[in-house]
Amino acid sequence: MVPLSYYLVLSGILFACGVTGFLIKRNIITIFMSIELMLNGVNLSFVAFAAHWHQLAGQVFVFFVMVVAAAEAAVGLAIIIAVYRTRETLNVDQVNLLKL
Amino acid sequence: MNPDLKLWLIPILPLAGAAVNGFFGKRSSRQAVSVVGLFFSGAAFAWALGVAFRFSSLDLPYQEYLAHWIRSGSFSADFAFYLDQLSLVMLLVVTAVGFLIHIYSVGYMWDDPGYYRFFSYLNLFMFFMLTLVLANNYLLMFIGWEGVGLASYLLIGFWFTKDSAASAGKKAFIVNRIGDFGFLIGLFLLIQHFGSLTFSQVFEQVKPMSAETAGAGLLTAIGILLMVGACGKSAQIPLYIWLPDAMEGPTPVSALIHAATMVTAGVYMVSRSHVIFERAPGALTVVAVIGTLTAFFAATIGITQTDIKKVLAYSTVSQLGYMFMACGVGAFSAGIFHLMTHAFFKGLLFLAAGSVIHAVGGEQDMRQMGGLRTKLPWTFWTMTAGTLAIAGIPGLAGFFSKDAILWRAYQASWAYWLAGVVTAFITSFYMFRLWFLTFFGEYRGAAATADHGSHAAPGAHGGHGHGGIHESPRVMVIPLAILAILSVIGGYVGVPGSLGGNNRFDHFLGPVFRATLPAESGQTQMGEKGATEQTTEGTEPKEEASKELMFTGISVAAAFLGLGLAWLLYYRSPDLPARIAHGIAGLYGVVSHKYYVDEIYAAVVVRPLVNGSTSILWQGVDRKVIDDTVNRAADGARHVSDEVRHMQSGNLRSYAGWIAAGAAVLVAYMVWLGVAR
Amino acid sequence: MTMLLAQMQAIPQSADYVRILPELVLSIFGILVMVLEPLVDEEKSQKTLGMIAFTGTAAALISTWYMAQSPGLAFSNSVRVDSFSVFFTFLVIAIAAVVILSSFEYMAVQRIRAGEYYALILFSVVGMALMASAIELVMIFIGLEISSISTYILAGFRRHEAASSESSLKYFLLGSFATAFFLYGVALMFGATGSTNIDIISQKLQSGPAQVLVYAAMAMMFVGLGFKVAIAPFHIWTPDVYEGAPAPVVGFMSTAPKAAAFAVLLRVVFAINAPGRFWFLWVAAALSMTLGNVGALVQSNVKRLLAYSSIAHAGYLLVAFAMTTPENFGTGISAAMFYTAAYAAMNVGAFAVVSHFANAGERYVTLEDYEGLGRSSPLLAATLTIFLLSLIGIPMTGGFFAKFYVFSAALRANLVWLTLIGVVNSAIGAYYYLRIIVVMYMRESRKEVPVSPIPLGLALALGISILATLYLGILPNRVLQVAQHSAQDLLPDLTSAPASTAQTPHQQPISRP
Amino acid sequence: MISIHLILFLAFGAVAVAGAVNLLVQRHPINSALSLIAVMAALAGEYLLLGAEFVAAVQVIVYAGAIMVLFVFVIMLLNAGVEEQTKGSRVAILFGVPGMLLGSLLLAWVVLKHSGTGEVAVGALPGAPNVIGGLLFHEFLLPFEITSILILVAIMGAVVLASKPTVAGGGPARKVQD
Amino acid sequence: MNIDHLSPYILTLVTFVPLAGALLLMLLPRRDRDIRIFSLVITLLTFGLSLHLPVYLHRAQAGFQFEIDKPWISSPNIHYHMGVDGISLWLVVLTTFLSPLCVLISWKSVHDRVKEFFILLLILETALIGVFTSLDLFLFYFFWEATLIPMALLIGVFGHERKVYAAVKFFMYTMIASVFMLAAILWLYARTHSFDFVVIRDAIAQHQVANFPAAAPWLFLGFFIAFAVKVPLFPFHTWLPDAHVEAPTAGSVLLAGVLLKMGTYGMLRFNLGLFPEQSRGNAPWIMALALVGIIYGALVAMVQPNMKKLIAYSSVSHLGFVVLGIFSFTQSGLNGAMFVMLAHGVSTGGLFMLAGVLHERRHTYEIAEFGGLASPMPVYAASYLFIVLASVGLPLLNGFVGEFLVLSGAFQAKPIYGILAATGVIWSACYLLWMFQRVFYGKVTNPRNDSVADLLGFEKAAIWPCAIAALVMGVAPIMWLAAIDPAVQAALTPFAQVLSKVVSQ
Repeated sequence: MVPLSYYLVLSGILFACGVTGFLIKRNIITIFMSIELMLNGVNLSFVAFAAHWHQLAGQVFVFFVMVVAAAEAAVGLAIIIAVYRTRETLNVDQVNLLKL
Repeated sequence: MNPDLKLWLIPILPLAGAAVNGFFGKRSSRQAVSVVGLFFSGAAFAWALGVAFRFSSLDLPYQEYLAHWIRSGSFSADFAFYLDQLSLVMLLVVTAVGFLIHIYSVGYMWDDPGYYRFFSYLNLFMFFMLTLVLANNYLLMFIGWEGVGLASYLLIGFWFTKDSAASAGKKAFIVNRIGDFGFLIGLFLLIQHFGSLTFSQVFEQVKPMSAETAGAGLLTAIGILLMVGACGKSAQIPLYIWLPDAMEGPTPVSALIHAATMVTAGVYMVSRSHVIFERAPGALTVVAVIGTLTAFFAATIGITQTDIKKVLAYSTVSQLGYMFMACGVGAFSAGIFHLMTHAFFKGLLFLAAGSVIHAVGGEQDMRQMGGLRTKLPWTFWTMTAGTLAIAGIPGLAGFFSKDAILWRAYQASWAYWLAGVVTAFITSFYMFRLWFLTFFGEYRGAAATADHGSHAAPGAHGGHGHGGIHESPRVMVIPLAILAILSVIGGYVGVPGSLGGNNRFDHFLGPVFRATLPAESGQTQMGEKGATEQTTEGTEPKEEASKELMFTGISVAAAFLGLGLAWLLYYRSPDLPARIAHGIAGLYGVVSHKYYVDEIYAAVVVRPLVNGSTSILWQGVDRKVIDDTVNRAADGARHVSDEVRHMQSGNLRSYAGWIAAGAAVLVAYMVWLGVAR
Repeated sequence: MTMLLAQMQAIPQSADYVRILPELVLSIFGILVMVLEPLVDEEKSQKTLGMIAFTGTAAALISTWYMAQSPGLAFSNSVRVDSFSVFFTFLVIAIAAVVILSSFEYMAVQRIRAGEYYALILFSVVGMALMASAIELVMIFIGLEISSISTYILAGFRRHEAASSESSLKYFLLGSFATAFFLYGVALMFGATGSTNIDIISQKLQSGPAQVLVYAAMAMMFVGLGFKVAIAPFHIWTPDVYEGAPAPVVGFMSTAPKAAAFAVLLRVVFAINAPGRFWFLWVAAALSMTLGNVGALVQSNVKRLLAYSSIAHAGYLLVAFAMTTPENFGTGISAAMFYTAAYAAMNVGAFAVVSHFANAGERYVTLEDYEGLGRSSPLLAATLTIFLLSLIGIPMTGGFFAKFYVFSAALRANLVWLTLIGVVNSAIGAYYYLRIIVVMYMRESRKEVPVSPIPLGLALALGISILATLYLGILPNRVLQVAQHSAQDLLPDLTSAPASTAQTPHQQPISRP
Repeated sequence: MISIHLILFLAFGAVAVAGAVNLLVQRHPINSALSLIAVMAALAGEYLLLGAEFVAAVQVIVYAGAIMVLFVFVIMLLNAGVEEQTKGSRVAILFGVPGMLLGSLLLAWVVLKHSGTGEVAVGALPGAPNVIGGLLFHEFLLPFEITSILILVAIMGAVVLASKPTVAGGGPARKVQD
Repeated sequence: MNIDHLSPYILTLVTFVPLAGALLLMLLPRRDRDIRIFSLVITLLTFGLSLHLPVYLHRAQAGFQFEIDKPWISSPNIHYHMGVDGISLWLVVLTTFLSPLCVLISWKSVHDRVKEFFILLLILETALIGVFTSLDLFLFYFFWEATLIPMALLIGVFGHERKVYAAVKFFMYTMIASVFMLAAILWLYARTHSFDFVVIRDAIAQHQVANFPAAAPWLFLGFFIAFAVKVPLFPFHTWLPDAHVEAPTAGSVLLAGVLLKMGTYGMLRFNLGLFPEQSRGNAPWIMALALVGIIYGALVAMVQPNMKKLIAYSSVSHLGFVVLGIFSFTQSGLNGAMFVMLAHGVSTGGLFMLAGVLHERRHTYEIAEFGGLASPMPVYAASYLFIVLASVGLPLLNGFVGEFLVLSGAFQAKPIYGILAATGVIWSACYLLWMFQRVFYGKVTNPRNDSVADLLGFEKAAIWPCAIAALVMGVAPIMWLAAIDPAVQAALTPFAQVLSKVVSQ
């Protein structure tokens, strides 16, 4: 038997790692990966809570999240490609035409 | 029941004349203009005479209501007229002298391009002056009061291309405004305490009041404030400064407005308000002192002036001082008497001076004149009459009126009397000085032909080209003659008892002034005692009469002394004055610069005001303080905005940082809430 | 056994389909556009496809009316049709219609392939419509994602423009970032209540004192939603994204997704009656108003300026959320709904003008370019002036009543200070809107700026927006009554949540077989 | 006493966290991607522990499979090199990271304290595919159908954004706008 | 036509005829001459209609007349409620009287974008009239704001060198200030659920407004600031000179003639009407400000090198009289204040037109540029002098009556205020006559002034009505006062009660 809170903490750690990645990574693709990491964290807590409430809705939710993640991945990578086409860089610090 | 006199016609007629000339004069011929101008002023005079004839049949005071003017709550002021002996006298003087001067002007101004303008202004003046005289409430009087100020503004600045003239007009108006300011405050006090400005209503409420202890109290305040107004209008210290400058105007204007009529409005107003003054000894004292001082100082200045009109101007100021002295000692009838005679002889003097100036081609400096006796016989003789009259040579108008004042002044306080006598001496001195300088000796001016038409009065007669100095046309001479006669015989309506007359003028005005004495005006009111005595001529004790005679003698002596001195200095040894002036250069300088009063005013009032407003208020407060504050606020906003913009560094991770931070704060706050609950 | 029964009941009937009719219509037309796109040739494609898309929105509007006739729950409680959802569905579809109209000629000028563009707009509207009517967090999430993803794409539609793709990227990354937060919030909420259905959640929350988990969940959800409606401190992305995105798209995404997101926020705040929200909303409102207005003061790029102004308006709108006592909820909700409508009307119009004036490659978007517009194209200038006046909040325009309702609601709730802040802000805001008017009318143009004549589609769009703006400004009654009615529909959830579940017996927790 | 269940949980958890951290520290995106795959695999394990078989499967197939492959593919396509440590944003470090730490600590505290003391057994809630499928086609029918729209949008977006300039392709490409 | 039948709608007509004209004007082709004539006709028509009011006003009875009250928006509860009493009536007539003159004076001076100009002018007229006729706070606020835009555009589009700065300054000052009024109005609405002036007033009077006493001071300030900036009262006046100098002639005329009166009217109607106690409480410092305004404005006017600025500052001074009169709470004070408003509208309007005429000829307002103009243009000089005298406050001209009443009112309220204010009589003479001398007297020094044309026909047609009005108002003020007096009496009734309360405490 493992306490529910363990799962939640684990998911929290993953989520936090994702946020950190978003904040500190320079490569756009990596940043995007960190987002995926955050989503994974969320998924874990969904599943955990589902187990806690005996509610399959949670697992279904995870399913949907994955679908969305896939969609986002498709679009997001397309966008990244577009950006790369116009800017020849993947360094987010150099993508700052629009400011002030 | 009173007949309907249609008093309102008297002011309205000149107004009509002014309107006609003002609108159509430009396109119509000089003849037409003169006809219009003369007709309407003459008609006013005629109507006034008519009123005078029916006067005895009226029960006085006669009031006439024309229309509402202002109604506000309980307060109201109407177009309504008021006629009693006082206003009748003023009415006759104004219309008569006014009419004469109209006639004179036809000749004097004939060649002036602004001819029609002049007559329209002159008529306008008549309108306002008559309104002032006939008003039955202070506010209507104030209309006339300001109106005559306007007329004089226009007429002084008649030759507006001359900067000095324009400035003089403006100065006159503004100084008058300062006086009117006091007048207004007085009116407010009246409204506040009596709820009305109508003479009858105000005086009805005042009569029961007893004389205030000198110095304090409502009536005193009102009286002093009214006096401030009078000072402005009648050129008394400290507001006399505008009158000398006013001589920039054409001479007829000086005669009519700045000698005969307008400047006396103050005297009229004070005597009209005598009910108030009689109960305010403090105010009376102020009036008397101001009058005396003005009389003396103006006279002294008169000595040193070389401009013929300036001399007359200062003498006017000084004579007005006499009138106020009279009012100040409660001798209102004497004041009015002198007002009348002064209107005659001073008007005469100005017109004569005008005629002289006219003759010598606009020259006004007496040092450039002389020996005109033979060249201008009419002018010479009429002017002589005027001079004698003002100097107080026995038998002429000025003698009686001045004498009456001096006597009553003595009864009030010997100081007034002394000042009066000295002034009388100075007066006769500078008048004869003028007389000698102008008409005796030999002509000192350049050939008069030289500056024909070039002088200020644009071509007073530049039209008919002929050389030499010549007598004025008949249209100018006739008024001179009439006025000369008046100033000779004008005095006989008021021969005092001491000289075996019975002061008819005083009796005539009696009902106005004497009916209203305060309850116990015993010893506080020296002057009034005198007045009561005068009414009972016969019973007057002999020593009083002899004393009065003695004083008369003294003043006569003073007059002749002045004559003698003038003869000595300006006829027998004309080089003496220069040496004397050199001897007392300092004093002479001060006096001849009119005690530097104008300069002092300029330094103390005008310049600080202008500079202060410019540098402190406008540039300082407006620009620096208010505007800059606003602008700085705007700039501040812009700065903040710039800061806000820099949150938008354009860097994705920074944005994420903001969001994360915000989220952290939010989470922290919410969790804290959740725990705290 | 019970489960089978439940499944039997869960099979949708026709009524269910009626209740998502607009969404269906829109999807069909979207697909239609996609299918037809290769068939029509490039030149005419813009017009034809645009017309189809417009017809789609029109049809959707009609079907919305149908939908409105049969209120109730559908698809096993994932959506509810009530006047609240109808209001927002109608709103977003209308916005889409106007934007489509105004895009015809823009597409042609920018030489952008129109097919996907229109299809994306239609699809995103589907998502928004679902957000408006969904009461199931899953549904909301999906709708949110549909609308967001399609807006990400639209933002990057001028993909050969560095700016456009950058704005798309920023929007996308930050958007997903925020979505993750929202999702985490949902997860926590699910963990706290064991359900993802708003009705049940609110019911649960009313029943007992909310536990800390709920607060945390609320915080996370606020982060996500706050990002979507761009309120401080989550507004940070707005200026960049709006500046880079194509003008008509900005007009679209500054109104429609916001409206939908506000609908969700309204549900979350009022239907769930989120605990402990007051000060967050208060501060966020004040902050957004101030930052937005102050930030706009010195902007020289019109799109960016309007972006800041949209932040400010989100702030005004948020004032209506800061209601504390239930009797004030009604006024707050209706005020907020009215505001969304009014803001949509004027902002879409303003951006329509901007997009027309921007010209090929969006060359003319700075204030200097607008100099002398009053002379070169008085009609365009006058139109823009009307919208700007409405944004300022001059009476007789929708903008005024929008602010008016919000502030009077706030005053009724005794939020005097918040009102003062808002009122002063609206005065400051007047300045930068005025700047545009000033340069249009009072400055002479220094450089040659071509102004093409106004095409029919744009004219129609502008006409609609002006009419809407003025209508809301002169006769706001109808709309407000609708809003109030919807508010009443939204609110009873606080009390009659049991009833709403009673009519859906199969929504019991599924037990292990 | 330490149950096998807990050991497994800790093992998977350790792998996941390690992967996550590795994702952060790795400079080359490809490594990050691989470590992310590791995380996902580990999570799939956790799902299995919780009994969510279907989810675990999908996690491996869709996530670790499809999506991550896509990532790797793009990385290859753009042959993204080692990321250079540019000084882009002080805010992210000054506010972001501390904020993140604060927030996550709070959340951890919250879940530890207030998430109820429930313990979950192995396979607590079996999510067999058929059950999930049943749910998807009944309670969650609408979301399920709508996701198709979502996918459609995504495809379209990918097409629009990533495709090479077509004939109609945009106006003058301006890399940098003023 | 049956007049009584017309009465309920006359206000609507008067208010919206110009607007209708503006709309028609938009459709008219750009033939400048037709446009001018058309707008002249419209404004004259409006003037004619507005004359209906004084003719059929029941002078004796106080309270609002020609009322029309129709529900317009149910929530918020906004009514289309219009009506005038002896106070607002004359301001309406003043507006309609000045508008045709504005059209005339702009006949030649505006040659660019003529159509827009007259459209804006007509819209502005509607807004101005609306401010005075509306009795519903919302309606009032609407018209109040509505005056801003056309005015700002008139200044900013048709103005002179620094027009934009002036326009923005004008707009922002008034906008920011009026926002506080809006807040106050909203508060009142939130408590009373009504915008109707009468309803709110009575509710306040009967103490039916929840926690009103606490809020009253702020509400009072909210209204007061908006009005004070408009007037403009002393510290808020700096926008006025700029606005005037840059504005086109017609703009200045309406700005000085009517727009400023909105502020004083607002104080009279709303501050006094709704918050009698607060008004009395704040009267001292307000009167002090007014006093400062009178003297300060005059002094600054005296040293202005620019004719229009001079007139602008003189307006500050004159409006100071109005405020002083209003807050003296005396019958004559308020009567006077009203009368000064009207008089100032006429004479200052005239002055601005005259200044505009000069600007037409010489394209400058710098006084130093002129001198000796009386010789080349006598008629102009005469007209100018006449108007100057009117605003100097010469008896028998309109300026005097108002100032006299105000001063006596102020004197009754607080003698020292009356006395200090009375010095204004001197100042006005100083700056106006000095300016007149510098412009018209002396010899023509600047050769460019030798050949300036005298007044043209349409200019006479624009300016002489002002002169005539000035004369009539001065000679027969009773015609105006008869209507004003009862209205003012009604406005003052609450103060009697307040006073009694103060006494009783």
